[in-house]
Amino acid sequence: MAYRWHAGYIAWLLNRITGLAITFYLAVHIWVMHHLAKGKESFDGIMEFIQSPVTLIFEVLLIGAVLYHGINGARIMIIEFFGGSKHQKSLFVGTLVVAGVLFFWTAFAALSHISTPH
Amino acid sequence: MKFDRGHGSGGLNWWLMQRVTGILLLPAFLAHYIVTHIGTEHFVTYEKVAERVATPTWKFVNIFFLSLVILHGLYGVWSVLLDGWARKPVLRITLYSIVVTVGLALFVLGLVTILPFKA
Amino acid sequence: MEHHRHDVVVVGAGIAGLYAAMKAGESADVAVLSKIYPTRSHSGAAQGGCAAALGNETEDNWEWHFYDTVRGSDYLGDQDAQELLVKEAIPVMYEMEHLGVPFSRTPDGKIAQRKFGGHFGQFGKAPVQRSCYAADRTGHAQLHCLYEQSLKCGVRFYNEFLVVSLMIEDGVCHGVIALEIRTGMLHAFWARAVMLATGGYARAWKVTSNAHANTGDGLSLVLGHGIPLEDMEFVQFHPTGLYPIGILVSEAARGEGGYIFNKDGERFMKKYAEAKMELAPRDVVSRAETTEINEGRGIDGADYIHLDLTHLGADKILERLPQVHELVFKFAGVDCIKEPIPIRPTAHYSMGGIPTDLDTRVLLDGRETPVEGLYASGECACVSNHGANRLGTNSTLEAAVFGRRGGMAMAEFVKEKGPVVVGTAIPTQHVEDEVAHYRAHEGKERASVVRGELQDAMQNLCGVFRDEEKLSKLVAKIADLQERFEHVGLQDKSKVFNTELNELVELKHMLDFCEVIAKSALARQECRGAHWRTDFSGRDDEKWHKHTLAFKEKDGSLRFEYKPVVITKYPPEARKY
Amino acid sequence: MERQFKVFRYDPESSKKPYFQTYTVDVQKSWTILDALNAIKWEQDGSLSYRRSCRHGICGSCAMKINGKNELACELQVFTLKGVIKVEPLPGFEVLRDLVTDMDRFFGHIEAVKPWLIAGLSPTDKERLQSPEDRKKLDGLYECILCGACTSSCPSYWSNDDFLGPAALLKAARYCFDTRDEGFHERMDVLNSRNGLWRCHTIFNCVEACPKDLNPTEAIVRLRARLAAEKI
Ligand SMILES: Cc1cc2nc3c(=O)[nH]c(=O)nc-3n(C[C@H](O)[C@H](O)[C@H](O)COP(=O)(O)OP(=O)(O)OC[C@H]3O[C@@H](n4cnc5c(N)ncnc54)[C@H](O)[C@@H]3O)c2cc1C
Ligand code: HEM
Ligand code: SF4
Ligand code: F3S
Ligand code: FES
Repeated sequence: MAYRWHAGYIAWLLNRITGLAITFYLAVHIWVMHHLAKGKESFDGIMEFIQSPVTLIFEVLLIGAVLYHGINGARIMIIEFFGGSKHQKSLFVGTLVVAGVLFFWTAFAALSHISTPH
Repeated sequence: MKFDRGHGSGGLNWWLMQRVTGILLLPAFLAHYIVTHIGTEHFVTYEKVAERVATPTWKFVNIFFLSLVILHGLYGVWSVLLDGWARKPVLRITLYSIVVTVGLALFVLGLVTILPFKA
Repeated sequence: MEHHRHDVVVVGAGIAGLYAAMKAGESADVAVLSKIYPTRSHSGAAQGGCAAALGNETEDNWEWHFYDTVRGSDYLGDQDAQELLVKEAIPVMYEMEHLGVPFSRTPDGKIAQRKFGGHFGQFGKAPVQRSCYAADRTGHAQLHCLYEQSLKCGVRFYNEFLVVSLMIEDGVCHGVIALEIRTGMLHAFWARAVMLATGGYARAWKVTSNAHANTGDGLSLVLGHGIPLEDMEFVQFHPTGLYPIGILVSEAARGEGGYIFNKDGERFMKKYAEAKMELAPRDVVSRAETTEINEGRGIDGADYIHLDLTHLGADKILERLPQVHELVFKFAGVDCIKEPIPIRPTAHYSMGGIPTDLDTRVLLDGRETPVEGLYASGECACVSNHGANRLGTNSTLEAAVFGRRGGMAMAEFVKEKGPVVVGTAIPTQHVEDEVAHYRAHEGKERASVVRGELQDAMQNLCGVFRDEEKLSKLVAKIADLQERFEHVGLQDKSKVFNTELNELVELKHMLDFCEVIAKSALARQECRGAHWRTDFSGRDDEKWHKHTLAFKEKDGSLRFEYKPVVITKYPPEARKY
Repeated sequence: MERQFKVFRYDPESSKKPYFQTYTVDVQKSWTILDALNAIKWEQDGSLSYRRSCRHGICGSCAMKINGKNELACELQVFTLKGVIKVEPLPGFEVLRDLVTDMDRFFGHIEAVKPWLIAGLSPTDKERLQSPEDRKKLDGLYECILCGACTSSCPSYWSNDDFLGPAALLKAARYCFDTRDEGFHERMDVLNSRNGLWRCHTIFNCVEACPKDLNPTEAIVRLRARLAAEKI
């Protein structure tokens, strides 16, 4: 079932998708980090795989997701605690702008490393 | 048709928890990202991580962060389930058990990574 | 047929029905049957307010309110009922506040009150602020509050049940039979006391302020049981119906100071009611407007005139008349802060109805013998509070005051009589047959066409001005339509939510009571209140200071009787505003 | 002018699955969607079922989904829409017939929030006093016509129709924020239940949908804040 697209609805859909995605990532991340306990070889081995350019792009998207989810979380709290419901649309635009700027900044920083030799 | 208030009561505390952990996660994530990726060489290696993780302060911070994110993330998943799927008692209890188990497992996995760690 | 048993069954969930249900529900087991969800009832459309001489804004007392009501009714109201109405108005209004109605407030926190047409202080002198209001959503606020209070009292609601028959035998009412719209099933409701609160019937006109549901079902339901209808010729035309469809622009618009202009920009009310101008009673203003329009002074020569609020200013309009502003904008594209509103008279309110006594008991002979266990209140009843013309804000008041009285009377009656036993003695088969017959209706005629012609005929032949020629034509037309009704076919054969069937049943009711209206109007040879015969000049107290009672005979013909008006204090006088 | 209406049809009594039927109607200038539906019912197809009564946006009968948005059919002017106009029953509610949905659950939820003034009787035999400022707190809350457009548009309600929904919560707010009311604690059990306040995720579909321009979301977040303040 769908309803006409508008700010609040899109904001929520994105929040839910990103929230679930990050949670999934979190599970994977904890499992990955668990290799730290197994020693250097194991960890660097898996890091080798993870930090390939392809997974890096994936990780950048994840940063985007966290940024959106986190900043939208702030938007939700402004609505809930600071009477923001009358301005929810402009708040959503604000969320996109802030998340977008931060995203491009971090994405640029991260991707520029792909070309840097190591 | 009579309103079905649903199983159990409350929701207030969990709802608040979701906001509080959310607020805390915001700077925590920023810090985490800056520490691991910015200002140092971007590429993550064993040495880099190990050296930091071994200090007691970082151990504490990491465990705190770990609890927040598991609480927030898994309660998030549970609230999605509550919205539609976890309505019939049997299904609800099953799903709830799964979410809690996954949460605990992740927490333990995190703990065994962080606690015994020596550089 | 499924059978149910309750102490009290209320038919209709407007202000009248719900007040009764709530009051009776304090001690008895009460069910409310309504063909639409309770909060959809047309009481919710009442905007302007509800009269009570609280004196919160300007000095006031019930005796002035009494005098205004008597005079407004053109001396055809029963003064014992009218006195009760205005006296009980005061405690009832406080009770509604206690129940939670969100009235607007005066600066010192009391219920706010505004002016309304026909309400004056000092026995007819200066306009008085008597109408208690919640912005211009008064009826909405009252209706919802009473619905919610009824829920609180544990009243059982049967929503979307269309009552199709009364179970009356030997002068005793045992309950009602209703069609569950959702399933098409018939249900019998057995009760010690039944109250009819089915509201008004101005849907029979083409231009009307009334909802689609206002088809006067209760009236023709009783007619078939030999119970008469009283004063049916008195139908109020409200002067400010939005052009062209007749949606109501609340009288509050004039109460707050709106002016009416013709095409020459003339505030023409000065010719018709020099002293009271726009605040004269509705019958007077409607006639003035119709005269202006008929004499070619409608705006641009068309059949409407202007209601102007622009001088009130945006603040006052938005605070006191927000709904008027919204409605006019949505339905006529007019911003009443800046432009005048196109209006014309619209069929609005039925003064007549089912004759009852002061405890709302329905009178079998229209005079004093009650039908045991049958009550009526609200717009479908005639106690008679409004006589030949109702004052604005007196009708939600009547619904509240008499609904309440009825509720208490029924509770008392139930206590006396004990619980009802489900009887089988009363045949219900004929109702099943009748509904089956409706369902099987075959024929080339369309109900909508018959209804459309009826509404046109009522509009053109039984409007603000009437005469013998028009009314005789109308009588003939209705007879013709009744005949054609028999050939109306149903396209919808489903049992589930068959609204075509509902409309057919409602059309039958409309044809029944319209016949009564037309013949009552033809018989009354005078001008009184809302009944204006151009072929007779003025009020004729000698011959016509009496109530009409129309009985339906076994052979289907109508018989008229007349009964005297109850005068306790004010003998008829000339009525001038 | 001729316009086409693509109308949702369903009759549980026939073996047919729900389908759309297209009608061509000669509409007049100021017609609303309800006028067009009436024209269809009265002139073309008597078997079309829908609810209506007041025909000026006050009774709440005629809420339905028109071109993808919940609207009051009697308030929406035909000329404001372009192309073929699609008319469907309210989403999220069970369809009984054509454009008619089951509203019993909706009204049951309204009843659940104890929508009546909970207060000791006024000490005087006159009205309780309430300042105009306090009365103003009810503006935006008491005007609801219970049309269901909001609850029907709420994604949280779609996935869980035991959720109280925006209309019931707005109704709760109408009483909880009435300065004459003392019943907040009595309503807390329902508001704070699994299917109460917490199922709202501030999606704002309800605000988008409300034909009376009310803001159920604001009512909900204020109730939550009040609840949090009471409990902590
Ligand atoms: C637009 C408008 C504005 C008004 N403004 C004012 C005002 O400002 N002040 C004022 O005092 N008065 C006003 N009035 C008049 C006043 O609103 C009505 O007279 C009054 O509300 C009637 O109340 P009621 O309870 O008798 O009937 P209604 O509210 O009309 O209720 C009738 C009930 O009967 C039910 N019903 C009918 N037939 C059947 C059946 N066969 N089976 C089952 N149920 C049935 C309906 O479902 C409904 O619930 C206004 C009227 C209109 C039309
Ligand atoms: C960065 C700071 C974060 C903030 C401010 C934040 C804030 C929020 C808030 C307020 C909600 C509730 C939304 C609602 O009830 O509608 C929420 C939901 C959720 N969050 Fe976060 N969050 C953050 C980070 C995270 C992280 C890191 C994860 C993953 C582990 C996560 C996973 C989720 C999930 C799965 C939901 C449920 C989604 C839903 O109900 O639609 N969040 N978040
Ligand atoms: S809040 Fe608006 S949409 Fe919801 S029921 Fe009330 S009037 Fe309808
Ligand atoms: S759409 Fe639903 S989720 Fe909340 S904001 Fe409105 S109730
Ligand atoms: S018919 Fe009453 S709201 Fe549309």
